[in-house]
Amino acid sequence: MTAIDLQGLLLLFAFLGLMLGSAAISRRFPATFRKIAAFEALGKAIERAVEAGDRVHLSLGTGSVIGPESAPAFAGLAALTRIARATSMSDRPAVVTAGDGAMAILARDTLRSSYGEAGAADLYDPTSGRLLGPTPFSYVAGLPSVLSNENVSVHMLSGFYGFEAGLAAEFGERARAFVIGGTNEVQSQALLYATTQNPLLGEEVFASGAYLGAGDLHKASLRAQDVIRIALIVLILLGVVVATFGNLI
Amino acid sequence: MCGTPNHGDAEECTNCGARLKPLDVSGSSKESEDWLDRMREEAEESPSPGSSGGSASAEPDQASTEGADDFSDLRSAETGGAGGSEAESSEEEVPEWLQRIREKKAEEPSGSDEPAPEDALRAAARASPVSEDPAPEDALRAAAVASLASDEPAPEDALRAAAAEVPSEAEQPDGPPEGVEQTPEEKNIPEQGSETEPASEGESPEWLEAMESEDGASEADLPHVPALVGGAEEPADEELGDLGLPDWLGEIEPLEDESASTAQEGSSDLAPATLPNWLEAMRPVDTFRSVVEIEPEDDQAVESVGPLAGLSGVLLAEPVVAMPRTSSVGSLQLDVSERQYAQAELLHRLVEEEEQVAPAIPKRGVRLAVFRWAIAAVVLVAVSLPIITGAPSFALPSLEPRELGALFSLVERLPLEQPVLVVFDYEPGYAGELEAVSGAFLDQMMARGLPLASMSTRPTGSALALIALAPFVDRYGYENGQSIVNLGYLSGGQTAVQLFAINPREAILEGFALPEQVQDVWETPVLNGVEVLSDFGMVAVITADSESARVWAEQARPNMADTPLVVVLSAGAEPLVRPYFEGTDRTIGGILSGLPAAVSYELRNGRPGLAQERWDAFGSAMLAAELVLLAGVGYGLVFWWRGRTPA
Amino acid sequence: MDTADLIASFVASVLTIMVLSYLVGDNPLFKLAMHLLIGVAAGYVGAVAVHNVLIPGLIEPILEAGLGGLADPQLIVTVIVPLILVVLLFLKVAPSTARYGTVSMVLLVGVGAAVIVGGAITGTLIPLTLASMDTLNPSAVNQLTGESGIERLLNVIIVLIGTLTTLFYFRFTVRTTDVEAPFAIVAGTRIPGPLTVFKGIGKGFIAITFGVMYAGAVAATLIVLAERVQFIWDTVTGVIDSIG
Amino acid sequence: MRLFRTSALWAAVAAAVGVFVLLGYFVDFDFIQNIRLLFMRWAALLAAAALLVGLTNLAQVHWRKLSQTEEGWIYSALLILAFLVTLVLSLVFGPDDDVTLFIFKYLQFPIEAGLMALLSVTLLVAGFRLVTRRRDVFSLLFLGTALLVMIGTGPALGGSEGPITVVMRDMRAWISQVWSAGGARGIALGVALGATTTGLRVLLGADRPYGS
Repeated sequence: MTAIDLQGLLLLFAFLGLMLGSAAISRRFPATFRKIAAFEALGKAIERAVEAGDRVHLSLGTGSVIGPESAPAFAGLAALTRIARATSMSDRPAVVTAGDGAMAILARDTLRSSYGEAGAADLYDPTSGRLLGPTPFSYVAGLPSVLSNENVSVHMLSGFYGFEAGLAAEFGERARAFVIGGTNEVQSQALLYATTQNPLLGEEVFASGAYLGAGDLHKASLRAQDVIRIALIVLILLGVVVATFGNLI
Repeated sequence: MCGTPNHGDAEECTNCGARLKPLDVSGSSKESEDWLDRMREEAEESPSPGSSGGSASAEPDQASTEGADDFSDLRSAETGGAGGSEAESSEEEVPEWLQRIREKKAEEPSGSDEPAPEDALRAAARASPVSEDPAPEDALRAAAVASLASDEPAPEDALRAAAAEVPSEAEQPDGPPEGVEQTPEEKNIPEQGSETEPASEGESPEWLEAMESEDGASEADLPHVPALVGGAEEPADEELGDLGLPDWLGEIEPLEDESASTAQEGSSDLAPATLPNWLEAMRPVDTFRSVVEIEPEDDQAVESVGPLAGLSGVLLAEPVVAMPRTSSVGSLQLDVSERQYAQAELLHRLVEEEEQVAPAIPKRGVRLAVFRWAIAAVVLVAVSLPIITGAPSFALPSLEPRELGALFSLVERLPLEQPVLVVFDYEPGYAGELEAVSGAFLDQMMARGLPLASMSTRPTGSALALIALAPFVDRYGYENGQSIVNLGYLSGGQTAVQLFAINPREAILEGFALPEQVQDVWETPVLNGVEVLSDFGMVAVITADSESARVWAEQARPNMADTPLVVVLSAGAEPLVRPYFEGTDRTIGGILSGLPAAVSYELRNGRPGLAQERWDAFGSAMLAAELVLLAGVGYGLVFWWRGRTPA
Repeated sequence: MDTADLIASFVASVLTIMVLSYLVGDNPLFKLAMHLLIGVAAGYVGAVAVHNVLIPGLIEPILEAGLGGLADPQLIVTVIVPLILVVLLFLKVAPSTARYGTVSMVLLVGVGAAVIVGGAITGTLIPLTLASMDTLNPSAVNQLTGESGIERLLNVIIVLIGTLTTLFYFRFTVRTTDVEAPFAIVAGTRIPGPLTVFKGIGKGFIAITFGVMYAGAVAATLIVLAERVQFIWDTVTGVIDSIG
Repeated sequence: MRLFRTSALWAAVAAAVGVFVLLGYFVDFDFIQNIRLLFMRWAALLAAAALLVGLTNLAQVHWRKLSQTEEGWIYSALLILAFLVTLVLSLVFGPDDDVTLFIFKYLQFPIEAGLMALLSVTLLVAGFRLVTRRRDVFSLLFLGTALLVMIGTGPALGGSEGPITVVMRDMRAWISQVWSAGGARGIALGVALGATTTGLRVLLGADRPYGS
């Protein structure tokens, strides 16, 4: 590595600037986001769950908090703040499970503070954020009992999964829950695409916060992503031109 | 409901007694808790106050009317503003009002959902030339309120009624409740911001100012289900305030808002359709533009000559009235406001979706179970036959994948004095595949007598390494602690890979399953020459997920100098790792993936292994799988074409 | 296979069959196997964490340093501080004391978030962007595969289009007058705009990519199934031989 | 108000830690690198400790089921028994002792492998139902690709390697190394975009998974 990786720093600051910038102007120049059917269905499913007194289950996957794979779980926790707020109407709190000890602790902390902010601190139950199993397969092994014993009707997967994603979704489908799932591992996305009714493709899993209304910076993030997305597309095209004519000359 | 203007702090309309303020005129979290508790109580008392779009208007429940009232108005208020832009906000609110209508429709046998809202749009536009898009929304609010106050009116009647009244003073009392219910997010509705700027300058009814002070009140109302998707920005406010953005950015926010605040405050309390039309007509063009990012074609919506110069949307009525009844194509050419347009659009989408999604939700039943059993039986039989009877048998692949030759010669060239590090980065579940795929690779290395060190970033990986290496250790007489060592578990997952890459000796402290006499794994003959990662002759990562391959390629590669990095992958992950293999800098020096490649590898080694052992069972299983998928496609297509819903 | 192994293999086979019994439907045997797995995995992994991480990382250094060495700043930074953080983290066990452990979680989250950002930028965004900038020069040769001429050019173009359209497909923000918005809704007649087509191609590439990975996953799991069946069959024959 | 101040403090600490670790990716100065490595070591230790906390929580949950004889308490009993036995044996003899490895090899391994085998059927059932569940051209494209790749991966039909097999193998290689490589890159880039903003939101203190 060179002393300073300028490309990287540049990209980092571009992200920061765009996110904060869009957040700052979001009130005056609100953005419109494309419709993602899965999220709309999720909203309705959560309404139904709250009406029916069923539980919403959020699965944070099997990734470790300190690894790069924890990103979708962080996105899931951000969405949880909003889901908890929504389910604070219900008499049954959301249940959150993880395959990593630290992630399970974060789930509890998020539940506690979210219910607190929603004025439903009494709904917080320390066991509603839990570690199901410390390895990927022992984690999914714990899902069926959670889904069936705690009459879960919304099963949201937002975390890192390997092949176990397929099982995690299947258990939800068998429990006749509304299943929505997304992850950062592309092959697992393919499994979710096949096994769930409402797959979240690619980076959509990171947009849950914005689509569930978890905050301005979430919407700003999507705008920033789009700007950089277009920038990357242009860069790649330019790069191709340069590479092509660089060779030719 | 009556239209009598009321004093700002009046609790009820002096004339008709309609409540002008919600029960929760508070912004403090304490009171918000009260509010929530009350909501919860109501939610328990009545089956579903307002939680389904229809309940507010379609089934007025006296026990929960209050809650439903708050809910329904709140919903429209929230969703109206939530989106933060016309299309989004309408995408938000339309489902709600459409749902109400649909549910009401469901009660009345005749009529489809579609016409009603369109009528509403048209009626609204016809009735109030200057009042823009919000009309239908207000019509619906009016409908909701009306049907709550008295059970009888069908929403769509209420719609038309309310919509027709828009320009008159008659519905003004609808304003106050709505004004009160407005969320701060309602500020985001640009037309309102623009509409009401004159209102705040000019003679806006007193109750408006009164309501302004109560903006905060509605914050407490936000934690509320229906607004979930794309929903209430209220958490956002929290973020920008005490919970969200870094404080210094939080400070920026108010500045940003101040410029528009005058207009927005007004707007936040004033429901668009409740504006008297003379006030509507006063809206100057530039304000409209400054607040909303409108598309160029909207400029046509602004009258440029004649007495109405500068008024936006003035000419809307005519084209809208002329709009063909059944097709919304017309609306493309016509200058219908974006919100009307988006509502019509969403209506279409929803109707289309209804046709698609509803059947798409599978009815789980006996038939599905039968399919499951049948497929399971087919696959199990297909796998078992070759194992039990030895037939069918399949020819071994004669073609080698392009990259196999490179990998083979890479291993052949490795210096015997440098140890090879093999990382077993997979869970026990994958062992069945990865042991078969990596077998030939390990075989080649150990047949050459290369000193071997194994490790894993997963707690169970070290045990798996023992299992995977055992046959070759016996076959080639490797001695634990002398020619092969197990470094054990590298804690910290993929983050620790960096630690290991930078300083292996500090990152891993304990060996795994070492003989008694070995005190320090790093002092064994295998590793005593290894100080940094580049001292290894090669690093091979056996993994099932591309993420861990990627991490090794990214985090460890920079510390590996010329030491090649080889990845043995589970089938399917290959496309994700290939860019690192094919890229100009070739961070990955070799790839081995899939059973056919492994069989070819064994053929090159000239020693049959697990891959060939599994080949026949794998072959017949794959055939069965292909048949199952083909059958599925055929089955699906048949029902698809016949337009029927399969179980 | 000696008797002990045979018995163990028999137990293992039975456990595998208990898991596969889920194919018939959820049943007590399956539940039993699942809970057994969780218990065993939890016990094993817990022990690994203590043996391979906490003891060598926190306890042994202190024992080696002895009381005198506790003042050593190096030891304080590398062992004492993390030890305190670990102790605080254990307070998370009880809800009443949970809040005191937050500082440890904050540290974990800070590191995690930074690793996410750093990894994504240096590991994916930059390398993959650079990797996509391939030359369209027809005379160029792929050193790896030896492809050249039209074959290579075609492949490069396919990969390029796939990358760009897929990346574009995920665009979130839309203008309400996007070509894709209005035309998509006109009942019956769909007149896709350029963006719609671009996104359509992107989604096509996504479907193809997922198809490939799904096929890979099916292949992988079928190999595991074959291995299990083989294992069970070997056990059965082993048992029969030992009896007979 | 006090709540807010505490949570702002946590956000600041997370940001401070994050900045050093993050800068370490881009700036190769010893000072930053050392602090970064230190934080990462702490994190590795804390992660292991957090696992133990999680396991305690796991045991609590099942102990409650057992003590209150809730539905399925018998399973919880088995879980706790297996947990304690394995834990004690592994702690006493060590995770690399024959006894522990025996448990791993003959209890944990077969169940996990069984789950993986179970997944094969699950995936096929899902594939079978896909077209009936999601009626669009993309599910057809998905399954069509999958079929081509599987035919190209599996052994030759009819037992011998004919020209068709060769074509299918090439087809498989072409699809998975060219067509899907393009899509995979696009998806991976997109995921990286999303992951970056997610991480930055946490570092900026907008998302606070550690609560307040």
